[in-house]
Amino acid sequence: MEPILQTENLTIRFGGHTAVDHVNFTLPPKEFKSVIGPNGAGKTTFFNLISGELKPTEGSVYFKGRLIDSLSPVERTRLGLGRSFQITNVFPNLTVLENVRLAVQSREGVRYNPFRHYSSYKKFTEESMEILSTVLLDGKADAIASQISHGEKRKLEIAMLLALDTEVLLLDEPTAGMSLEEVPSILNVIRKIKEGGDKTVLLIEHKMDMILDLSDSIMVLFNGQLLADGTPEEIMQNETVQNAYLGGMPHEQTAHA
Amino acid sequence: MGLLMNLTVNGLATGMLIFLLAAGLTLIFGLMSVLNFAHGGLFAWGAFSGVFFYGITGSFIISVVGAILTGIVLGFITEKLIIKPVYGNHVQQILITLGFMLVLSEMLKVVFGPNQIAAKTPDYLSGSWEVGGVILIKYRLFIILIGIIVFAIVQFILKRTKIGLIVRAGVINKEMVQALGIDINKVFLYVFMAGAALAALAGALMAPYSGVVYAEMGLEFAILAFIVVVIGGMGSFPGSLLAAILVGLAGSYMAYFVPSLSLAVNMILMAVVLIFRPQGLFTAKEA
Amino acid sequence: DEVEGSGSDETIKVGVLASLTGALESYGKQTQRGFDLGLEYATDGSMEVNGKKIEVVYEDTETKPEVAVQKATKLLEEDEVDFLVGSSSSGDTLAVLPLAEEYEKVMIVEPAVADSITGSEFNKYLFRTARNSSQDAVAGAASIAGEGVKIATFAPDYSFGWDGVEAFKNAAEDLGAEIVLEEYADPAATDFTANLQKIIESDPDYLFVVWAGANSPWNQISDMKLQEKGIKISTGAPDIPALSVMEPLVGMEGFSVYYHTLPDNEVNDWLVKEHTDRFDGEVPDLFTPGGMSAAIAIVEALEQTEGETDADQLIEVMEGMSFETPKGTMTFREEDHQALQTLYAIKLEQQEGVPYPVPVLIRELSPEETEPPIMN
Amino acid sequence: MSRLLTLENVHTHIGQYHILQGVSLTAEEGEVTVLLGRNGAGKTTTLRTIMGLNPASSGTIHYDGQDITKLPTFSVANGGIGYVPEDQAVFTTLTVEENLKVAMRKEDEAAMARQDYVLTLFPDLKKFWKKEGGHLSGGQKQMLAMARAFVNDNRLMLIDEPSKGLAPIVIESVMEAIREMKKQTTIVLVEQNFSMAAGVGDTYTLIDDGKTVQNGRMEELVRDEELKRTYLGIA
Amino acid sequence: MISKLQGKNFWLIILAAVLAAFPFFSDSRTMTILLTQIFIFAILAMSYDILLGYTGIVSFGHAMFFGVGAYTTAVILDRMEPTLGMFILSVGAGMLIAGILSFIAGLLTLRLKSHFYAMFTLALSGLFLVAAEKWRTVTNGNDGFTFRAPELFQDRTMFYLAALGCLVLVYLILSRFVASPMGRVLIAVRENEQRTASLGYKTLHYKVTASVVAGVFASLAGSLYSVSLRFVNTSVMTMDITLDALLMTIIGGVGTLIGPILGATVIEFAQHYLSGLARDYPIFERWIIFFGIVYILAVIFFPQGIVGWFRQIRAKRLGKREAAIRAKQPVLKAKAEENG
Ligand SMILES: Nc1ncnc2c1ncn2[C@@H]1O[C@H](COP(=O)(O)OP(=O)(O)OP(=O)(O)O)[C@@H](O)[C@H]1O
Ligand SMILES: Nc1ncnc2c1ncn2[C@@H]1O[C@H](COP(=O)(O)OP(=O)(O)OP(=O)(O)O)[C@@H](O)[C@H]1O
Ligand SMILES: [Mg+2]
Ligand SMILES: [Mg+2]
Repeated sequence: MEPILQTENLTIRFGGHTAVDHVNFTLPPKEFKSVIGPNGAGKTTFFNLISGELKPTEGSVYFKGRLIDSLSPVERTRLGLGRSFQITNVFPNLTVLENVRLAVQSREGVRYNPFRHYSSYKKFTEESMEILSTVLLDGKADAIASQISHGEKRKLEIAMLLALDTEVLLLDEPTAGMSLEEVPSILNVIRKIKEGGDKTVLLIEHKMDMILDLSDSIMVLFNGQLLADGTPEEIMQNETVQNAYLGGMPHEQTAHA
Repeated sequence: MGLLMNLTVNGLATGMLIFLLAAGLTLIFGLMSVLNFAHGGLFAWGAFSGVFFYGITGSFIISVVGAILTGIVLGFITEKLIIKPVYGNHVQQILITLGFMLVLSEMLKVVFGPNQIAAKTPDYLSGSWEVGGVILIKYRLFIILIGIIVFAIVQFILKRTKIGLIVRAGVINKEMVQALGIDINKVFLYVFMAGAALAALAGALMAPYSGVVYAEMGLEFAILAFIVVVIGGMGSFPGSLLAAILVGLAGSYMAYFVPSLSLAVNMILMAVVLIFRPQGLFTAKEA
Repeated sequence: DEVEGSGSDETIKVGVLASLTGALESYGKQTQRGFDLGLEYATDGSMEVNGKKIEVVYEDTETKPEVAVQKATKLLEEDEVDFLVGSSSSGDTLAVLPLAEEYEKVMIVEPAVADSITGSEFNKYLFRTARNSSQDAVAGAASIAGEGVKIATFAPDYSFGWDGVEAFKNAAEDLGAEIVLEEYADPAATDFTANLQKIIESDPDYLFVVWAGANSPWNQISDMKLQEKGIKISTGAPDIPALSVMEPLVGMEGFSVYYHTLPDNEVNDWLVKEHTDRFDGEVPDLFTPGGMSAAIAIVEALEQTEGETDADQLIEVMEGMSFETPKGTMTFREEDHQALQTLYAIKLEQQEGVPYPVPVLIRELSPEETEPPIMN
Repeated sequence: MSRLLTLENVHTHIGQYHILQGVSLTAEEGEVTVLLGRNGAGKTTTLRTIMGLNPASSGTIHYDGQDITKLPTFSVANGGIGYVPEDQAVFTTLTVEENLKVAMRKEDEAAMARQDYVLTLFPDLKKFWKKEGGHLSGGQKQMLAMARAFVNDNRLMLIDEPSKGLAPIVIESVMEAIREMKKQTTIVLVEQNFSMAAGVGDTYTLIDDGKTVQNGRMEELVRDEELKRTYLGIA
Repeated sequence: MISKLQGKNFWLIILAAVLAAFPFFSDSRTMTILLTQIFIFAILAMSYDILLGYTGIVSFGHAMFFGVGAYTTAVILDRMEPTLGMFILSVGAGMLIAGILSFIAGLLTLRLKSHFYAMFTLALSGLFLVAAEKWRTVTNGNDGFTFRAPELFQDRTMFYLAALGCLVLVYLILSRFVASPMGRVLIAVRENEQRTASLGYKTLHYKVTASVVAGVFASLAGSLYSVSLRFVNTSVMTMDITLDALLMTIIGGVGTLIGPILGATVIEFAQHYLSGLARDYPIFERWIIFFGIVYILAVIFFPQGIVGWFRQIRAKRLGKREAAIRAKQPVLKAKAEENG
């Protein structure tokens, strides 16, 4: 099967520092892959290179076999590469609903119409509400995005990605700061995406229990380099990962593995 | 040769004068990100009070000190009444400072009368030397000197103390700076007062340079100062200095070699810089 | 609409447009004072002509054309004025001219100077008591130009400067002078070195400067030692506040539109006396006599029509009308309604007790001598 | 042991919203008090209210025997309170070095020693000493935010979700550091990572809908499955 | 929601009708002219708000487009027959030129961050001012020139109605525009440009579109303006015009279309009455001081503009009534410029 996403010697340097270092990776369609690695390993940067936010110093990104190096983030999104952001990144003075609605509108390709009234697109609003209730935010639909709490913003971030409904989802620590109680329901959302069977997911997380629970495969970045790529079991056995990333891991999380 | 020297020296002096004018704005706009359209008003007040103090004391030094004090007092009032409520909001800053600019320049007429007033150069600074075909105007050399001194002092304060850092941090996140135990309001107040004092100083020095002060001089020069701050790369002191000198020299050379474009030289300079180096001459990367 | 005449049976209204705020404020105020005094003088204090009371309404144009139009319309519509007078800026005046035509009211232009007012933009309702750029230029030329004299000009880079230089050039060349260089500078520039450098290089006998506005080149002219290099400076003497910045030019020969000691006639004596009495010893300034002349012209015209305010009648008597002003006799030229008037060749001198250089009369330039070309 | 910090029935309004509707909590000297509660419960607002960033509209806050309810933020901080906000709030255009410099209240030897300690705790910061704060990775920003509070000699530390975005191994060293710090510093911690909260916490305060609903010792909570299920949704 | 919208429209229709009837009831020409000015500047301010309020772009060069319209109409009417047809042609031509100009300017510089764009437009409009000054054969420089208005507009009432008609039309077009899907994206760009791009919108297209729309309608305002004066000079290209548009927008409330209209009304009236007071009360001789104070007070008491203030009052009332039900009624906040 042709990989949906592939990189070739993907490299970026900031000044003297190589943040992503000749990474070659392939992602088969409909796979759920997690990316782990220490802080500053280059995970977010790797996402930025795939989504086009950053231009690589060297190397290439392929989407469904097609070279997409010259495409802008906008074009990549339209092709089907959607992403969420690690640092919350929403439209601060718009309502939660409008935030999501903008994503729905983009997915539907209603981009330039300057004449019709936006409220005539009723189904956009309905769909947005639905997505909001999936991420348990329907109660906040009318709140201004800058005024919701941190955890709620994280959910909004996910809602916007879901609304885009892209083939590939790049999730950057979607549950960071989310409350214990709510993580499971978000996990559920992600799991449903997985079970839906038509999406490919690339997930960055530091929560090992979650990763082990969801992933088909895990790749490990270390100092910008791809250290390992394999099944969850293989990765958990990897000594470097054990020592330099997980540490002692006395937690119940490892127990699952 | 004498010609080029002449153009260069005078362009340099003009540049220094513009630098002095822009220095206050570099602090206020560059560091604190306040769009202060009343800057020109502070400048004009400096000019008028300089002339006023010179008139009653006959001492140029006292007049400059008096102007600086005026600037400090006005800076205090401006910050407390006008700027404080609108930190962080450019749109409101434009409205309120433009309103205050109207008040300031019109108040000049109330206090000093509506007419232009002649400004005198002290005897020891007036006149010029002619050295091998190059005319060295004393007052301009004096301006160059003062410009260098001001640059050195401000640069020292910004580089060697925490003030510059605190102000920059405060602009990025005021709350966090306060949460670190710094009374940022006070710091902003002082910096603003310093900026106003610099504006007033520039005004007081400008007066003898052009020989006249008038209420509208504020707005005329404020735009020039904004241009310099932008070309220099917002908030960079060396950048402002360089940009000011560039503007001064360009004006001087263009007026001689391409006179038909001399009206437009500042605008062309700014447009070119913005297209090719939008971050300004002196900033390495886009902030 | 025809009833409007009934309102003005007893009173005649005059609307005066002037810049009472902003950069040209002092000009506006001079006009205002001059106009008030002029009415008083011309009516011997009765403020009446033929038994009709004269009422004046002042409006501030703020030196903005749209405000000038607004205010002029208000004067014409609401105050139903019979005359318009104004204004301090050429732009405002030009914007108002079509209204005078539309409402068929006589407008006295004072002190706007643009040639185009009595030139390309002329309409028959306007009369100008102010001198125009060309008259200034002719006067300027008359005071320095002569056979073989080399002259460089220096002016601000906009209409006022170009008009002035163009007119000066024609006048000076007619007198046999040679214009060796025309320099224009950004009026807001802080540094005029480059221009002055070029002027020095062109080595003229005279530098003729056309300048307006506060930011003036006088200091730098003296710093660049033009005079010491044998270049004589000449320009029009401005109003008193601006004279005070011309100290470096003491000794210069040029021309003046008005300075209170220059004219020698009764009207001026009255003006100087009344003005000093009323305004704390202040003497009338550059445009005060203009305002006065405008008032005198109106009263004179009304006397001739016996109080009739019909524009056509007024125009008929005003064309070619002569009247006595602080600057001597003025005459509205029939062709373009420009008042021909006396200007003065002067020299700037330092005088005891006066804090600014004083224009001292060299000779009067008669109205005939300064008559500008007809351009409409 | 004495009470370093006491909040009594604190109410806070932001604009027209009534966010805190009666928060009470205490922090004993030398202990770690953990604030728990679901998203939007008001934990962050509680810390901000203590700092004076969202001033309390009623109720009282006592710190070290002093009423600090109405004090301006900088005075609160100068009383020896360090704050690590949840959004890190690093100064983006300042370098790591400058970020720490701004934060340092006194640049004496002790402060330098603390800085050195912080840099051993977070070696990444040392590595990127001259890098602009805005260019750091998410986790590195988190480290910088903490380091900024750690370089000062604080008696009380308010830390909002330190573990967020950190690699497991770094979480461990942060826990280690907190245990270390406890000797001189009292800590109020907001934490969603229950294993971490349980690992360092001495007492807990549970906030829901802007109100304190439960106070107690951490050990009890760890044991009380019922409570955990109702309020924290952990089975 | 729907009924409220209709309610608002209802009042606007009434207001427009009253204004249309006004000259037939009042014979105050001053008022007619003042209102005409207000209509024209309201159009200008609305066009500016498309940039500032909706797309979050600060421009210091709006006068350029206003000036293009003013000069195009003036020159065409001056050189050709001053007929209505020529007028319409000139308006169209002005809008076309302004459109092309704003397209190029936008394309060149909208890649830049906001304040750079502001300064660039300042430079560009400065160059246009110089050009207008220097191209004397066409513009007659700073003295300017007068020209004849079309027969129909000689009657000020007719011109008043035409300006009102334009205002209503522009309002309708723009309110449709900002409420369209495209308009929504403009707002998104204002709020967070990079995020808008990552949702799949090409932000440059939107910014350029906003710039073109703003430029085109500013040109229309300029055309009307020069006809209202039957005169044009370089003052139409000066910073003053831009600042007027800017101030009207801010005073009324950015990010709304009613705001700029209110702002234009307030500023024009304040200016008119304050300067009028000077004749009767000597303290108002320096009326500009009071005018400046109006700006200062406006920021202090209506930081979100007049419209924002109304909204706040309504939100407060709603808040009190429905506090229990709708705990978190959104309040629209004017955008605080983010830095860094
Ligand atoms: N500036 C504000 N304006 C209006 N409401 C606000 C504002 N800040 C916070 N809130 C509201 O106050 C409530 C509490 O917010 P807070 O940030 O304290 O929650 P939290 O407990 O820290 O949640 P999280 O775990 O998600 O960080 C939330 O419902 C939020 O919407
Ligand atoms: N714009 C930038 N300029 C300079 N350096 C950068 C930039 N962005 C990232 N870096 C550096 O590149 C490295 C990788 O950063 P990245 O954000 O990809 O890490 P990460 O793996 O996502 O870490 P975390 O788990 O902490 O989020 C870091 O050391 C960071 O400091
Ligand atoms: Mg990351
Ligand atoms: Mg929180």
